[in-house]
Amino acid sequence: MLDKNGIAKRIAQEVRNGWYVNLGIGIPTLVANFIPEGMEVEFQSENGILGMGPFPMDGDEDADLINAGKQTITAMPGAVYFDSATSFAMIRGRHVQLTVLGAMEVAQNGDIANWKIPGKMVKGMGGAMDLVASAENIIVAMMHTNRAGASKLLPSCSLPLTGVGCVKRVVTNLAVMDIKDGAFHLVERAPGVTVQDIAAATAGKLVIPENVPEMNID
Amino acid sequence: MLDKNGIAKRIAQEVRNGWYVNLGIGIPTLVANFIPEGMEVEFQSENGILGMGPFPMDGDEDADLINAGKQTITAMPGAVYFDSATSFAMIRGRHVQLTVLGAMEVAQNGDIANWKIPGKMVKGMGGAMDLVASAENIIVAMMHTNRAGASKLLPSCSLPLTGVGCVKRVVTNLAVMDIKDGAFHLVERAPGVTVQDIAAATAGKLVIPENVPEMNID
Amino acid sequence: MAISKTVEGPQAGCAGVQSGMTLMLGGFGLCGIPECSIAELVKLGTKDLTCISNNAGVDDFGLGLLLQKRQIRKMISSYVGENDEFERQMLSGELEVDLIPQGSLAERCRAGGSGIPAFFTPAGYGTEVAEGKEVREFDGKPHILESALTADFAFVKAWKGDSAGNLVFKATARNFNPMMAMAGKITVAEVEELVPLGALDPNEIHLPGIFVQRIFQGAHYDKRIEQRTVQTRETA
Amino acid sequence: MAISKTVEGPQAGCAGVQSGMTLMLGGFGLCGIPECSIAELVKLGTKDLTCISNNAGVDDFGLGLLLQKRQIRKMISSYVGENDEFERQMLSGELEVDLIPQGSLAERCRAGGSGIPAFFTPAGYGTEVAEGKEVREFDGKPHILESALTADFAFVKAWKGDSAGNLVFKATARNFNPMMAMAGKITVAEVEELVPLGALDPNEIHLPGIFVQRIFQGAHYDKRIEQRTVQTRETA
Repeated sequence: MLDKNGIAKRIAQEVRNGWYVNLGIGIPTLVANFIPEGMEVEFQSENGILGMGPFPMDGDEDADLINAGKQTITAMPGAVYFDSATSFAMIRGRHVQLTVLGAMEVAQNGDIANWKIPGKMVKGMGGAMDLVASAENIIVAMMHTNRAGASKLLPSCSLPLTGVGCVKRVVTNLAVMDIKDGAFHLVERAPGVTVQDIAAATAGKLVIPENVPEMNID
Repeated sequence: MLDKNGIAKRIAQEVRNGWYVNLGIGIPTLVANFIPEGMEVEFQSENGILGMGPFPMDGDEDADLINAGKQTITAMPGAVYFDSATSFAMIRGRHVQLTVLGAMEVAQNGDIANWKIPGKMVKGMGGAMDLVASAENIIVAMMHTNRAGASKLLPSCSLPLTGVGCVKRVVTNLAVMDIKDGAFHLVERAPGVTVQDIAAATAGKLVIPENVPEMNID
Repeated sequence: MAISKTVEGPQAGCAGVQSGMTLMLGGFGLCGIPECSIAELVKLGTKDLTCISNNAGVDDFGLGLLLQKRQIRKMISSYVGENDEFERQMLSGELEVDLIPQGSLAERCRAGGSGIPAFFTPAGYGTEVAEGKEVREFDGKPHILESALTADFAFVKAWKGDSAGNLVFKATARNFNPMMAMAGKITVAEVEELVPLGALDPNEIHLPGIFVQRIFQGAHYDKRIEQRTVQTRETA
Repeated sequence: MAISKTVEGPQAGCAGVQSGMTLMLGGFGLCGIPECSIAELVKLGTKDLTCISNNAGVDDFGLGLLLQKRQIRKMISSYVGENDEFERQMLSGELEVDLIPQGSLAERCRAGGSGIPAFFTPAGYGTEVAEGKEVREFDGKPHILESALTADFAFVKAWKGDSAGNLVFKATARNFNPMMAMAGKITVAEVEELVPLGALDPNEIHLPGIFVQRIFQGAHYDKRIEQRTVQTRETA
C-alpha cells in the first residue's frame, strides 16, 4: 500500500520529457518532488506562472509570488508570469499536456466529482472544471476509499460532477487503473497489495487482466 | 469649399478632452495635426499602439514602429504597444471614443460602404468593419461627390456595405451633416458654400433647418 | 498629449460607488488585491453590492472586511474557502453566491471588456454550471455558451503605473487584474508606485491605460500571505 | 527544468511543412514578419498552402515571395493591397481569397489557441462577411458567430527569445504574432536575438514559451519599410 508520497512518486513516472504539467492541491503537488533531475518538465499554476520552482528559503518568501494553492513559491530560470485569461487559454487550448488532481469520486465512465458535497459548505470549483474539460491527459491521485472505508471508484458518481468522461488514469494507494470502455482496467498493484484487495475496494466495474504487475517505484 | 486639411480641421473640433481616437487612412490621418496644444487626446492605431506621435525625423524611422497605414511613426510619452487582439478588444469594447474614417458611400440610414467595388480589385476591409460596428462616435470624412461628380450621400448604398446604421456625422468639403431618423440633417455649410450647393450635391434625403451657420475653422 | 487619470487617493478613487452596484475586484486569494480601495469601500458603507472576484478574502482581510459589515449581497467567484463569516452568511441565506469555473470567470471578464457578448467553452459541460445554458458540439465535443461580465466599477491593484493609467503588475499578483480592468465601466487602479509619465517602457506595459479611468498610489500595503510555505535553510 | 525548443535554423524550423497545409504567418504589412521562415518556405517549394496572415506582403518581399512561386492556393487576410502578382492570381482564379475583418481575424486566432471554438462579435453584421453565419442579438444589438482558426504551422517573429520559447516583441512588430503563436499546432518562432535562459525577466515576457515548439535566431533581417514617412530636420 502506498502513502501519499508513494502515489506522487508513481505518478511522476507518467510524466514525459517536454511536458507542461498542472498539479492540483494536495497529493498532486508532491509529484514535483519526484521528477528525475535533468528532465525537461515545466509546472504551470493556473493563477499565472509557468516554470514554478520549490518553496522559497525561509525569509525569501514574496507575497506577490504564489501558486494556485496560495502557497509561496519560487520561479525557475525560464519562468514566465501571465494573467488568468492567458493561463486558461493554455489550459483550455490544450497546451498543458498533463493535469494531476484529486477527487472525491471517479466513475467507470471517466466522470469525476471533486468540488461539492450537498449539504456541506461549498467552496467552489476553482479551476478544476476548466482543467478536466480540456486536458488531454488527466490523472486522478487519491485514496482508493474514503475515510468511512467506502470505495471512491464507482459505477457512477453520486456527488455533483466536475467533469464528464474525462479521467483516463487513476493512481491510488492500492493500484494504477486505466478508464476505458466503461470500466476500470487494473494496470498495476501497489507493493504488497493483492488483486483481491483492489477488487474488494472497487465498487465500479473492474477489468482484471491475467497479469497484474506490482509497481516499481524505487 | 474645404480642402482636405479643412475637413480635417473641422473634424478636429469634434474631439473632446480625454478621448481616445482612431484615425483612418487619408483625410482622417490629418486630423491629428489640428488638435489644440495641451488637449489630452491619445491616438490609437489598430496595429498596436496607443499614444501615436508625429512622423519621425529623417533618419530616426524604425521599421518596427508603424501605424495601420504602414507609415513610420513615433510614440508619445505614456504610449503603449500591444498585440492585435488587445487592440480590437479596445475597439470592440468601446474604449475608443471616436473613429474617423473615409467612405465611398454613406446612406441616409447611417450605412457606410468603403471597402469594395464589385468588378474591381478588392483589397480588403482591414479593421474598418470592426471599427464601424463598435465605435460610439463615427465621423466620416470624405468629399461630398466622387470624381465623376456623383453624390456620395445616398438614399441607400449601392456598394457592398462595411457597416449598417452606424454613421452619426459626416464632414465633407461642403458641409457638416448629422444622420438621424433616416435623413441627413444639415448642420453647417463650408465657407462660401450655399445650402443650394449642398442640396444639389446630396442624393439622399436632406433636412435643412431654418438657420445653417457657416463653419468657423480658424 | 496623454490623458491624465491621476486622482488624490482612495476617496476620490471610490467616488460614485453606490449601494446596489456591481463591482469587480482583482486578485487571487490575498495576492494582488486592491487593499486601499477595499478599505475605502468599508468606510463608505455602501450596501447590497454584487462583488465579482475570484475569491472572497479571509475573515479579517480582503473582501472579508466587506462581508463583516454585511455590504455584499451577492458574490460571483470561483473559490470561496477560508472564510467563516462568508460560510455563515451563505448558509443563513443572507448572501447569494454564484460559483463559476475560474477559466470561464477570467474569460467572461475579458469578453466583457472586449465587446464579445458570449463565447463557447467546454468547461462545466455536464455539470451544474451548464444548467440553463446552450450546449453545442464543436468537433464532436460539447461546449456551453458563456456570457460576458461587466461591472459598474472595477478595482484593480498594480505594482507600478503612470498618470495615463498604464499598469505593470508584479509576478503572480497580475492574475485577474488586467481582465477586470478591461471590464469595468469605471476602472480604478491603485498602485504601489506612481511613476512619471514616460518612465514606463511602452514595450513593457501589461495593461494599456485606455482601460483605466482613475489611478492613485496606495499609502500602505499589507500584502498578507495566506499560506507561508518555506524551506528552512538547514534542511535545504 | 525548462523545456528546450532551440533548433539550428530555418531549415530545422520548417521541417515537416507539407503541401496542402494551413500556415499562419505573423506580421502587419512587412512589420514583424517571419522573414527567415518565409525564405526557407520558398526554398522548400511546398505547394497548395493556405496562408493565414493579415496581409500578403509586397511583390518582392514577405508573402509576395511565396505568391511569385505559386505556392499559395488560398489566402485568409484582412487587407491584401500593394501586391500586383496577388491581384493577377486572384483575378485569374488561381488564388482563393477569404477576407476577414482584422479584429475578427485576431480574435479567431486567439480563440483557436485558447480552446474557444466560437464567439459572437458585432463586426461584419449586415455585410457579406455575415453571409451564412448565425446572427444573434445581445442587448438589442445584432452580432454574428465567428469560429476559431488554427494552423498546422504558425510562423512568428520576435525581437528576443530564450530556449524555453519565451518571446519579447518590439513596438508594433508584435501585432498578430502572439495570437498566431497560440493557434499553431507547431509554432516556429524566429528571433533577432536568442538570449540565455534566465536572461528575460519573467515579468516582461509577451508570449509564454508554452505556445512555441521551435525557436531559432535568424541570420539576417531586412526589415523593409513600406511607407517611409519622415519630417525633414529643417522643417520640424
